[in-house]
Amino acid sequence: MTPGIRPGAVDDAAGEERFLELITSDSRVEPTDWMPEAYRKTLVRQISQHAHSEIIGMQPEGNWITRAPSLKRKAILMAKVQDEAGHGLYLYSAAQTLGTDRDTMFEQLITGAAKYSSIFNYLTPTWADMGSIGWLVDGAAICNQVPLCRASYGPYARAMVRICKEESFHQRQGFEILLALMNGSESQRAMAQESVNRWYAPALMMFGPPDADSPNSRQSMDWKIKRFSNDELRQRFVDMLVPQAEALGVTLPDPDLKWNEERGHYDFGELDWSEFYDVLKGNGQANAVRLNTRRAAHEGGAWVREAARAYADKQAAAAADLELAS
Amino acid sequence: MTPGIRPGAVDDAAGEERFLELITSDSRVEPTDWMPEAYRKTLVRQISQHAHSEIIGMQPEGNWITRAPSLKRKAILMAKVQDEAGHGLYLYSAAQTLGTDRDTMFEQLITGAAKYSSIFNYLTPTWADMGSIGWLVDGAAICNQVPLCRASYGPYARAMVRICKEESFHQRQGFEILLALMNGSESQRAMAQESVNRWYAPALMMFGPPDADSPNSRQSMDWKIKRFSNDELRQRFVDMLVPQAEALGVTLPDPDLKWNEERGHYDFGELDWSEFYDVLKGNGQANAVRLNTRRAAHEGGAWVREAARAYADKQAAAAADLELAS
Amino acid sequence: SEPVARYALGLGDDALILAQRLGEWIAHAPELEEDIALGNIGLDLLGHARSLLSYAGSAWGMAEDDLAYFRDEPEFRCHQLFEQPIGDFAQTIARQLIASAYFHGLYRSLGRSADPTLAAIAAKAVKEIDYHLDHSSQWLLRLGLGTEESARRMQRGLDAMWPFVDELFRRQPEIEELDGIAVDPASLRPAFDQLVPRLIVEAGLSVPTTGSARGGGRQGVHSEALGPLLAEMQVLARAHPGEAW
Amino acid sequence: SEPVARYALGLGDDALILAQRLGEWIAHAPELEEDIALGNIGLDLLGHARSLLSYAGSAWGMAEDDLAYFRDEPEFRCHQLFEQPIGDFAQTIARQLIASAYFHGLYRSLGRSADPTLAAIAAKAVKEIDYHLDHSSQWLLRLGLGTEESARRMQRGLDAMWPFVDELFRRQPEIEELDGIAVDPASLRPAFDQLVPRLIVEAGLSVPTTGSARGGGRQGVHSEALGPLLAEMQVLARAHPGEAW
Repeated sequence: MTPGIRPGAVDDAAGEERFLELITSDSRVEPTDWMPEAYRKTLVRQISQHAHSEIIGMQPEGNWITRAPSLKRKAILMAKVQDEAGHGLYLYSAAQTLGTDRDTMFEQLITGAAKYSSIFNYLTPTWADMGSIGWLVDGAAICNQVPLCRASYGPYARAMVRICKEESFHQRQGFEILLALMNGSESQRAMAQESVNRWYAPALMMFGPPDADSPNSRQSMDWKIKRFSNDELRQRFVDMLVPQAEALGVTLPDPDLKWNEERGHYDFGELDWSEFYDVLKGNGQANAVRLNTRRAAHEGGAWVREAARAYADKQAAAAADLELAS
Repeated sequence: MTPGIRPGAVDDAAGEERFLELITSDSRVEPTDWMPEAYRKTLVRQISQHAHSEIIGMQPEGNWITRAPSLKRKAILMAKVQDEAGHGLYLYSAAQTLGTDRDTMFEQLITGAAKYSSIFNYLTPTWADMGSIGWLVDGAAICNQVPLCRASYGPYARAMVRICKEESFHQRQGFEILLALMNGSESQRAMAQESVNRWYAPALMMFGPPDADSPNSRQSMDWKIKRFSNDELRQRFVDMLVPQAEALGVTLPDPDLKWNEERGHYDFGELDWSEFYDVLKGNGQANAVRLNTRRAAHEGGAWVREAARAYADKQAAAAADLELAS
Repeated sequence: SEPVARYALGLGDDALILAQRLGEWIAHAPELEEDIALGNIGLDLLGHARSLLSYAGSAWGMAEDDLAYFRDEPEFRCHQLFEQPIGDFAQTIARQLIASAYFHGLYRSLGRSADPTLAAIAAKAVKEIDYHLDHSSQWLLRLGLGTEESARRMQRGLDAMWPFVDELFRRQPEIEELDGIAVDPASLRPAFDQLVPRLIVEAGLSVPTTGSARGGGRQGVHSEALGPLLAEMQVLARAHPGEAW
Repeated sequence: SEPVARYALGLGDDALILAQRLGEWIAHAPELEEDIALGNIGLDLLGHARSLLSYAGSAWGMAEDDLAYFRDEPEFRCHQLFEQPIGDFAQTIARQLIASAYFHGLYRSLGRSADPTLAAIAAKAVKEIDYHLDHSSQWLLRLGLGTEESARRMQRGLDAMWPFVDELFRRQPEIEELDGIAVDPASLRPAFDQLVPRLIVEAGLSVPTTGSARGGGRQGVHSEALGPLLAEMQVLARAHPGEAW
């Protein structure tokens, strides 16, 4: 192999032409295809942020595993948090196909160099939050992610197919938690409503700032990584939520929320974006705790990973000796 | 100073004579006095075992600090457990005057080479156990320890004076815990009685095996370390308990317990010494947990102690430099 | 029948309390793969617990949650091994090794129980337990033969858990009337003794020689670790007695 | 009066929850001297908590234990700093440093309160807090200047606790009517900023530059650490409501 030339690499001009053709024809770009560096970087950033979000997202729900109020709910919650770890792993694998290894990405997470979804910097003080996270947070995630199943980068799109299937299961479980509470005692109903009040606006902000303030989105849409604008997705989410909230019997905390016959959509009130940016800057309820928790787990487990590596090395050396001897 | 001769050391014959004179005249042996090696060893063993017992004894009570049912009881319990740590330190100091340093003794504790009182291998499943430990365990300890305030070795006797004062305070607190329970609801009374049932016999065994099976006691009595035999102390303890149990309204779990007019003492039933020896051998409820807990605290805190040492060394070096420069 | 229900309750409590402990690891494991693996094992055990507690409760008109959330400490019947704190990863692996080897023998025997419900629960559990045993055996080797520190910790973990082995295999008078239905714990000891010490030695470690904790879990005598565990596990359910979730 | 009671409740909860956390160290400290020292500090704080909660309760006909054991999480008014887990010894020292410097200013000012009860409680607390501050400052130096590992851990501890500093000093609208009685938290910040960063730098460490947690403890918004703490703290009292101990 000629040094410096990766297998499958082609010269830039031909590569770019083929890349554009793949994008235009709604085909999939695969790891061995030529791609612009900016496309690669955008994808690595987006996929690893998504992976980090899954990993950090284990904590607000993990918080209730030991206290889940029924064994059935405990089992569902454990399985869900575990699924999130699994999603983190798929996504890391997808990002690795772009040439950034998992340890590097994880390091960026725990040093705070890489971002994760701000939503996980909110707290889960009540059991109802397990419902709200499923219904609202996973609900918003699905609206975001379903179009990603058609993202132009193949490994990412395929990971999203699997993840979306599980997320929609999670959303239904969240809905069921809230439904059980709304069918319960007065204090259970109050718990559910109070939780929805806290999570509604942050969930709407998960789609990112209004289109006017989101200049990078355009490029992602041209590359067919993103298929809909932030505001389009947010509208779709609100339209989906309203009938579900009615079914639950919870009130969505927005006095301006109402059906607009003309638009064929629900109108909704302004969101407080200053809060969003403040949380993003590190001043949310749990930014430090989330990172410290994962970092402590990682550092506290360093000796375990070292042992596993040392053992694997010894095994490999022994196997090589055996081969040599035979 | 002539090498090999400790300051204050005298030749063995003169030393022994003076030692015997001190013992006979009920005077105090002090650290600089000559003493037989066996006396020194007996004392180090006894004092360090007592220190270890205080230290390990922090755990069964420490178990309830976070769950104490009133703030007043929480404060009393914290203070008590803390006193025990303090007793451990006094006793280590007393033992150190005999030439064995604290780190050595502590090492013997956490490696399991040295013993501590078997009573602390019992569990404290209920809050009432905080009462029983105070009333019965500290009560037995006091019966054992009051005579030790007149032990022939000065530093030990003086440490015991201070400890006995605090122990009798602890015993009263334990009595009060049980009294509050016995004045409480039916379930509180049941909790108290159940706990007394569990602790009564083990507390009686704290005085050690019957005199007939305790051959070492004789030598300790001759040396005026011990002043009364195991059985004498046990009898004294039972005589003290019975009226207190009546005041509390608890039943002592011994059908054979009754006043013997002739002896002027209470008769009481046989104890199950096989259990005692089994716990001593390491098969109690908590032997492993107690040692592991203290060892984990010690090992987990190694970096703290190293830091303190390193800092002290640096400070000393800096002070020396300053002196040199001046 | 009452004795069968009591037997199922003990087994169910073992699985429940160990599952609760494993749940503490999730989001705190040394690597994501172990968040998943320990979570999986915990989920399997929780599944066993739910089957066993539901079956036990059916004799008393109680649901699994009545048993899990509304019994007090002395009414729990788990062995003390399962109550112990998770400790570090090595201690968790030590407990999983012991527990999995115990369950391995237990559920294999119980699969032949004359009680069809117990037999069915056990038969389903057996396959899962095979994976649990494999997981802990692999980690035993990695930690025992990995680095000096991991070997030291693994030995400490084994030493800390070993005193609770004996209780698992003690003859239980209360199940003597359940001949052909329950498994005599003592009958499981030889297989355990053949397997676990060999694995420990293969991992370059020593079979602990510690004493045996007195135990008594099946009679409601619990170690000091259970109280705080139950306080946390039951707090929400007890704040809303009688409610559905 | 009601506003004074609410003010005392917040201060009492701060002291109570921190005392509860320090209680977790006893029998688990790196050396016996620290079992004693952390226990002493915890006892002092528990004393402050009892005085403050008794005083608060007197306005509502409630005893200290009614407040400590029978309020639910959203009714607690402690700042989030005090709820955080103990972590390792360095994290505990980091919290103690921040807490002691905060209490130091607070109780000095409160000693001049027009409310004689608050003034008396504060005056008594001041001397104890001096010792607490000395204890944590000394350890900050030892750990910061001790070994490489201790410096790393001490910095981590400071970084972990720093996001909770800001909340301590935020203006509280609900105490504005208590002019001359309550202490304006914002007025305490300059002294804190003059003292603590200097100590940190003297210990060879960096003043953290982390963001600030949103907080809200005084409004009943708590971090995730408080729930399990309360579950354990309240479990026994709640199992026997209305009983005396």
